[in-house]
Amino acid sequence: MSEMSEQTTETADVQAFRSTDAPLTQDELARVIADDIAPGSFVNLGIGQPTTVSNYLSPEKKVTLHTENGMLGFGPQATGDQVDEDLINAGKIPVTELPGASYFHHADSFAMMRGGHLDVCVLGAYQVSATGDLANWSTGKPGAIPAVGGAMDLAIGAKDTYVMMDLFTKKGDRKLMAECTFPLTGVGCVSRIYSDKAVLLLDPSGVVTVRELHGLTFEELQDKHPDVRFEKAGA
Amino acid sequence: MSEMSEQTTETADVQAFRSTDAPLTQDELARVIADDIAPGSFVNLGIGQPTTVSNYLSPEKKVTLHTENGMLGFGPQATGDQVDEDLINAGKIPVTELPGASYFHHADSFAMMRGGHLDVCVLGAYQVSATGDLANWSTGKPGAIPAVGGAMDLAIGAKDTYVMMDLFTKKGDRKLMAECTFPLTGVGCVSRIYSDKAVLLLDPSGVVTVRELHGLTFEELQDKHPDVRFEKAGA
Amino acid sequence: MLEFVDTAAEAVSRITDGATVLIGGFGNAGQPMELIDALMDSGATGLTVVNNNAGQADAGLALLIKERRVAKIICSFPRQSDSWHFDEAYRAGEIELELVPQGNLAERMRAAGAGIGGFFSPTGYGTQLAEGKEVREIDGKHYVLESPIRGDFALIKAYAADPYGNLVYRKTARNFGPVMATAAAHTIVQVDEVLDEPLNPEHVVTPGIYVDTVVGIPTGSGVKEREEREALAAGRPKPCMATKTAAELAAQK
Amino acid sequence: MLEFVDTAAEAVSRITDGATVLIGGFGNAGQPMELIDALMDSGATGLTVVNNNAGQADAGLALLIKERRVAKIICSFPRQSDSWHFDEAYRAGEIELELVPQGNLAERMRAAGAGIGGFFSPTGYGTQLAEGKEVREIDGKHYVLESPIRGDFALIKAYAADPYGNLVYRKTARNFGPVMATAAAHTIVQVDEVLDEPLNPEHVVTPGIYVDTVVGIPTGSGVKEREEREALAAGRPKPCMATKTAAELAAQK
Repeated sequence: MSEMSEQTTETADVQAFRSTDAPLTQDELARVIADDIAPGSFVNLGIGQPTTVSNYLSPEKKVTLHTENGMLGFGPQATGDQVDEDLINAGKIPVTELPGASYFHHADSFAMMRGGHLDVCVLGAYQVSATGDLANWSTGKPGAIPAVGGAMDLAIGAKDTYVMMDLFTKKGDRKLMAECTFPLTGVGCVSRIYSDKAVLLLDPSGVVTVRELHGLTFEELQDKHPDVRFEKAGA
Repeated sequence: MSEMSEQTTETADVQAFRSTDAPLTQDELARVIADDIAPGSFVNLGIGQPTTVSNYLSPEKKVTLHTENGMLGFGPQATGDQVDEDLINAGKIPVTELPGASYFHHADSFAMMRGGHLDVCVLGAYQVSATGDLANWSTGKPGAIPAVGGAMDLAIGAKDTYVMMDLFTKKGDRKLMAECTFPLTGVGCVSRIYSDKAVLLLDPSGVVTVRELHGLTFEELQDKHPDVRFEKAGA
Repeated sequence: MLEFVDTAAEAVSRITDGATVLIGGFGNAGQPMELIDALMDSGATGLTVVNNNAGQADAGLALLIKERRVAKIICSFPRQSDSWHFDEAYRAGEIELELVPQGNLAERMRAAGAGIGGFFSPTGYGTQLAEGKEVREIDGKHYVLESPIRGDFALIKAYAADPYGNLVYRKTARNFGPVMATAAAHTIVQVDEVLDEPLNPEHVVTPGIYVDTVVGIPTGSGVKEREEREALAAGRPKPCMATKTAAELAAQK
Repeated sequence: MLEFVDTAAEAVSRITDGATVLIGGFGNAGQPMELIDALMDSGATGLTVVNNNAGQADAGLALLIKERRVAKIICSFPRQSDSWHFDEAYRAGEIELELVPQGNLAERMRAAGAGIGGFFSPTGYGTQLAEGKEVREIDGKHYVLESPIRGDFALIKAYAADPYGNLVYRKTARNFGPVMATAAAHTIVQVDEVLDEPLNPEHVVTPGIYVDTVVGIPTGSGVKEREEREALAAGRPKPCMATKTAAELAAQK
């Protein structure tokens, strides 16, 4: 398997700024993330939209998927006869087992996460700050029943935590913040935002590197986020 | 296996004081300890003299032996064809595997100890204090190379830590102290001393309950340990 | 002391009012549903329950909560689309909630089982869930001090137990079981299979030292594998690779 | 990134001067002797080594110490009847020793692998080995704060690796291997068998995520089991119970 290292794709960090006229569809966005995941990586995909990234991870890439409930190497959703109530993912969806899989208990599974052994974790978000703070577990509404699950563990566990989200809410509110107003999930943990309108590289300095813009100009991005400093990648 | 609870022998704590004229032999002492171990117990026997206790644990008693290097349920020393270099005990002696055995890694093995899951641990000692402090890893000689192994973990891990030793050194020095002069292995961890001349129950109060005396009178015991307060069991 | 009992009712009979009970399972996988039902029937109340969730629909843990038998729940994800009994009890102020990130929940029980007095976890640092807790910077990273969670009892589901109480689990139904077994003073296990022979010592996941009460309750877990094994024993198709041991794989080379 | 290499020399070739190397084994069981020999041949020096012992007789780790290639050793039991090379280096002040109780040694590496910043251990409280360390009373019991031990590399021995880097061990040769694999930035494993097929996912002890470099070096471990398997495959006597899986035991009922 040593030849794998030669297959490593160009990493996103060295890509120069590029832009297109239309926002990415959810499928296009999933493909962009999948393309950025290096062959042989161990990856955790959050519940919901991040799960769709798996559709674009080709078998040749040998990416191994982790699920917090104690498994490495699960495959596509189970159907028909394949359904086994003892074999589910973090979203409690029946899945399948791929060759090379392994099972372990919950403490071992979260040790694997917390210990930084996963290469990439892709999560959804309510808000992300320019320095990488993540808010994705609570909108802080009074009276709401709080529930966190594995979100806080996932946020700080992987070598790289990517957020997959729309850049703005349906109401048009921004989700990239100078500082999150929703309760935090983790501090300084997000390294990249993959959104319909922009691919952004975050840094503890708070300077946001803009790698891609889709249906949005650099000036429009800056106008919408006056309290965030942006720089074009490769500039 | 629920019938086992009926087989539980009378515990030592309720035994009244008794004495004999001659010190116990090492084999007799091993038998006394074995008799005090309840059926179904999980037990760790330290290297050296404590190992001999296993000679008196009958199979019907269903005592399971733990070894720190990652195994429950080992059997007698391996001989001839049985020898397997991958199957050794803490003393690095080849042993055998009994039905019901299990293997686990070092962190799990010491978690089992430290978490208080072993019923009894039997250790040797240089000195024991009246309040149960144990000194068995170093004589504190200047220039000696220190080595501790699993001694400190074992000392504090089991529900009950028993010490098996001679009551006096070959030179006649006492080993039961008001306070240990040798470097400590653990604080307040020993609950009983099984020795050739006395079986003693220790307590954080420092009052030592004398359950058995062999070849030593109560007055002689007190004379040799003027700074320790003794009481006869059941008195 | 290990015991094998015949009914779930007998298995949970020692659980008294006010006990802290660790309950395994993630979703339905590994959830000891029959033991929970028996706990419901037992009448024990004022319980503190530790589980990943707070009950779903009208079954198991949700019913215990509906009947106000749970005074406090320690969990990571109480809010689900069908957690209406918890929701109601919580809004009425009739159940105490300690919300714990899932990994801290598992690690805090692991700490209890391993005799660790507390540990510094990076999870939750800087969030509401760390408020009031000791924090510390170690080698440039921030951590929160977390304490052990011990149970008086654990109720878990495994796939099979051997006569020595050694357990194996099936697939992702393993989840919290092995950790909870170490963290409780008395561990009660329901298994699909009570075996007559010892498990392979290399394959044991939970050694019998952590197991106190076993009850065999066939629930259908592993039926497919069992059919495959029976077919094999009857001389039909060769076993799938996944059931071979390392020694068998090595021998066929 | 997982790689399979052909020689022990290749396996250890990344280890540079000054590296911290975790070395598995307890006694001879699980000791990666061929990897240690290769490390000796590689010339790497100024090493920090973590091992339960400090080398025995005139082989492996003892030779590394004899040649003064080990600047510091972290271990629980350096003094043995045949640890003369360590004894000499230590008395000459030419090797630094950090003596750690065996369970703390294992748990400190476990903490490193699990992302724990520190933990309160009861082991060693009130002894010389806790001097200078933070102590704390928690629920009436005394604990010592212990820190993680990380390795740049781990050298371990397992019984078999599958094509995905998943590992199984043999009997008490498991010892420190699984913990060290989690605690090192790069884990190098020597195995007796490199398998062509995946291991049973239920039996994997070290998942491939923790494994970076694998080299197959038959050392004779497990020969007996292999012979038994081959006899079985040839239609000879029935397998001993210990090699059956839970599913097989269930199926024969």
